[in-house]
Amino acid sequence: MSTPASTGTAPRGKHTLAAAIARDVPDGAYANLGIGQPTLVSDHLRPGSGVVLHTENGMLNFGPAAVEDEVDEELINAGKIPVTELPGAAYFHHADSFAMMRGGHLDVCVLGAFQVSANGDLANWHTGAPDAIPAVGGAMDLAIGAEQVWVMMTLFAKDGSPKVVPACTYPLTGLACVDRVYTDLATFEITASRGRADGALLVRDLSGTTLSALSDRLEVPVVLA
Amino acid sequence: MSTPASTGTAPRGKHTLAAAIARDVPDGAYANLGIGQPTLVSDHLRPGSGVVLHTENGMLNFGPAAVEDEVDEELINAGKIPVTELPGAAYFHHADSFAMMRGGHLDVCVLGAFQVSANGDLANWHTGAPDAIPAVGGAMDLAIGAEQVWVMMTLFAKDGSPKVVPACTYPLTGLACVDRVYTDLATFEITASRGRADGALLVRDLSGTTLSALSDRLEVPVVLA
Amino acid sequence: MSARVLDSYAESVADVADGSTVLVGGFGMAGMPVELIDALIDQGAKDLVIVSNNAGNGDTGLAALLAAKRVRKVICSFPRQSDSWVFDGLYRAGEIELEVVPQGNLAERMRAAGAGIGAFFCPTGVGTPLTEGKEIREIDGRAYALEYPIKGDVALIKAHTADRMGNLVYRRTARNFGPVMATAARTVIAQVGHVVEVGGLDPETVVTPSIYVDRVVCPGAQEA
Amino acid sequence: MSARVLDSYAESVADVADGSTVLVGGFGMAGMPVELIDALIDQGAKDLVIVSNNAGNGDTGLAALLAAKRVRKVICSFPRQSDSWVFDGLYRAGEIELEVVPQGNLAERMRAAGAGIGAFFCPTGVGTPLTEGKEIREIDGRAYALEYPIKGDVALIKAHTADRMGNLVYRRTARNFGPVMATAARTVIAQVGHVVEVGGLDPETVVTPSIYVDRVVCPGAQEA
Repeated sequence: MSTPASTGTAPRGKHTLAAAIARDVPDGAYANLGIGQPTLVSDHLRPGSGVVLHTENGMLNFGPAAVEDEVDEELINAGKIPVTELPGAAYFHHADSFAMMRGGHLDVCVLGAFQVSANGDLANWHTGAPDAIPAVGGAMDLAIGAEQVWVMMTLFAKDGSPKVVPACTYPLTGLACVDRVYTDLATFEITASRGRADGALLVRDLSGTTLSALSDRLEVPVVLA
Repeated sequence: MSTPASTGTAPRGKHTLAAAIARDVPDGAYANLGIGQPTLVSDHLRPGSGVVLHTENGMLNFGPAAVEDEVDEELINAGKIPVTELPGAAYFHHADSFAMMRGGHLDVCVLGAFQVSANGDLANWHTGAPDAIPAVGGAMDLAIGAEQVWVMMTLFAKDGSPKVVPACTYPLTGLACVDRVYTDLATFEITASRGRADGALLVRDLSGTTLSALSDRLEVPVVLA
Repeated sequence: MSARVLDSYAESVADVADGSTVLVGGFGMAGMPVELIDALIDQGAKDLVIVSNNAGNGDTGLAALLAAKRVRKVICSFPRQSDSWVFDGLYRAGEIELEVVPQGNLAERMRAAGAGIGAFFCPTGVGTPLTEGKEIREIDGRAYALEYPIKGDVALIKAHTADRMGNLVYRRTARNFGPVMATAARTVIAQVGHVVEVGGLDPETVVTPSIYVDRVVCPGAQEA
Repeated sequence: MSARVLDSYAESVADVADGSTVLVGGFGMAGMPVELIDALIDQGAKDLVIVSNNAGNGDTGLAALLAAKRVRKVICSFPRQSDSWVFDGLYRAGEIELEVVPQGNLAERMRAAGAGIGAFFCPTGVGTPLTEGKEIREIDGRAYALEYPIKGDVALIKAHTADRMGNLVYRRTARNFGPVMATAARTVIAQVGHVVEVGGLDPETVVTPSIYVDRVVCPGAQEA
């Protein structure tokens, strides 16, 4: 996070964003990449980075998605996608796997989100629609477990409303748990839990926008990192 | 326990007592035999009984004490005695081992005791001497864990005082946890937890004594089983 | 008590009673005891509470059990899936109860049941709708919700290999909930692909010790 | 973060700070990290809290650490043994604190620390002097005492074999507290008899996954 706030010329696409996140994952880190877009981060990890991937259904150090005769229905990730096994892998049962998460042993976890609040509250499991069938999976466990919780999402919803908000309106996944938010337009550091009195979000990696443009569209205070 | 109360002609020595206990362990049971005299029970288990022995330091299905070149300092029981491994054994760590005990998965555990009360309270870890250094080991875990907790002891202390008492005067190991007490003079069933209103102990296997002689020396009500 | 080795799925579930809480292993198809579930459908027990990570896929397995109206309640982490139409329909019709539990709490609550823990303070879900009404306590500056054990009457699990005592090993991510559920139910029934003689598994690598397993089911294994 | 493989016991414990809580594996001599304890004595850290099943035997290992007056407090299940004269003397002289914990609670409290559990209701020791002053609650007709996690700054454990990522396997009953302590300390240091290349351990049989291990110590292993 010592890089200065830079201004890209265009919003980051999901692959560019995934690559940016991958660059920030420390070498040798143990990481969990949530279902959906966060999975893309694995494609951009530097070979030899030594990053070890965890999947909550009981495995450390899985490799790329399985293809053709590598496919084994007993070797899947949390998204139920067949994956491969890397040397140095380990299998364990579900209680041990979630103890690992809840106990704070993962260095990084990357999740998608509907909303993140200025104090790091996360909403990513339920839209709050009255007829929706609730389903949470491991989202709440991931949200509160890892040393660093990073969110990967677009900054604005399809209807134009911001997804970084003063307070989440969707049902929460976890309280004050997000450390960093990677979006198409900027990366945000949540500072509320680190003693910054005004709770402003630190912004870097502006891409296709400016700080003042962001300020206009967000209802949370932002400052350049 | 359907055998009628029988009268032996002499008090049972520790080997006779161990044999009596061994006969009561159901075939195929998972059992933990406490340190000291209860260990003798294993010598009397019927070959082919299928009884599986647990040791709290992380093993199921250990065999007899190791002799000569069988001795392996990494294969010991809870008394730190080198033992052997039987086919079908399994190793596990301490938290898993005590989860197994606390979770009620052992069928039987046999323990020594200083005192047992009429309602099944157990005192077997501390004499209460003011200068004694407290040390509990796994005694409290064993006391509350097994499906059936059996005590093996002499009925009277060296000073002649009874060890089956209305209420324990030694510091407790566990509350209302003992099901059965095997002694040199008789075997007692604790009934307090099974709805017998007067809380009398059911006596069988009188050996070298009579019910009335026992009644005279004990301060707890006893009836023939 | 020692495990029995059976070669009939039907026999292994014959005594499952109406109203039982049944723990069902598996995550996706990995570790799913499909044949045991099919046998339970044939057996006919009803008014069941099913504890499993999901609430059935397509029209087979758990979904078929639900479709047969045998299940009163599902306790799971993720009922809603692209192919969970059986559950979805019953739920929207008000014909089935649902308790959604975060996946780690589901595992830990069963672990607590198996380990004799009365309840535990867990940070997961605090401040969310899933801990509403639960006791919240701050410990060492962090908020926790009190969670209670989930105990099963029966567990249906799938393992890779058993020995004739009931020691189990699993394969890859099919391990998932199996070892936890094996500790948490009164009667544990494991379907396995292979049965070996006692002594045929390395004691260092046993994942579920025989003490937890009541019945091992493997067609063709009984007469061996 | 990935484990480092070292060939020096001294280097592995060089940064243990005064006042640390140190979890020390072993049950009897099985699994006792003797060389790490010796290195800790040489290193000189003082005012330590030691968490281990026993409180030292004879005049070596933990007993030597105690004799060197480096330990403020011992948390253990069974300090009093036939050859625990070092501890006994310090205790009777009022020169060391003692917290006696039932063996299973010792393991479960460390397991809770490693698993992010804030506290748990445990039936062990209820009604005895060892739960005096603890919160007691009746749950489902049974009484439980509230127990809190024991977290270490450092764990010193012994395993049989490590791979170069830090995955560990143990041998027989030397496994005991090692896998639990590995989850419960900020810095986990494992002395091992053998180091193999990554890929040299079967992923199905790893007992302590590499995520828990910070340093693997095996003389001669570093240069390999």
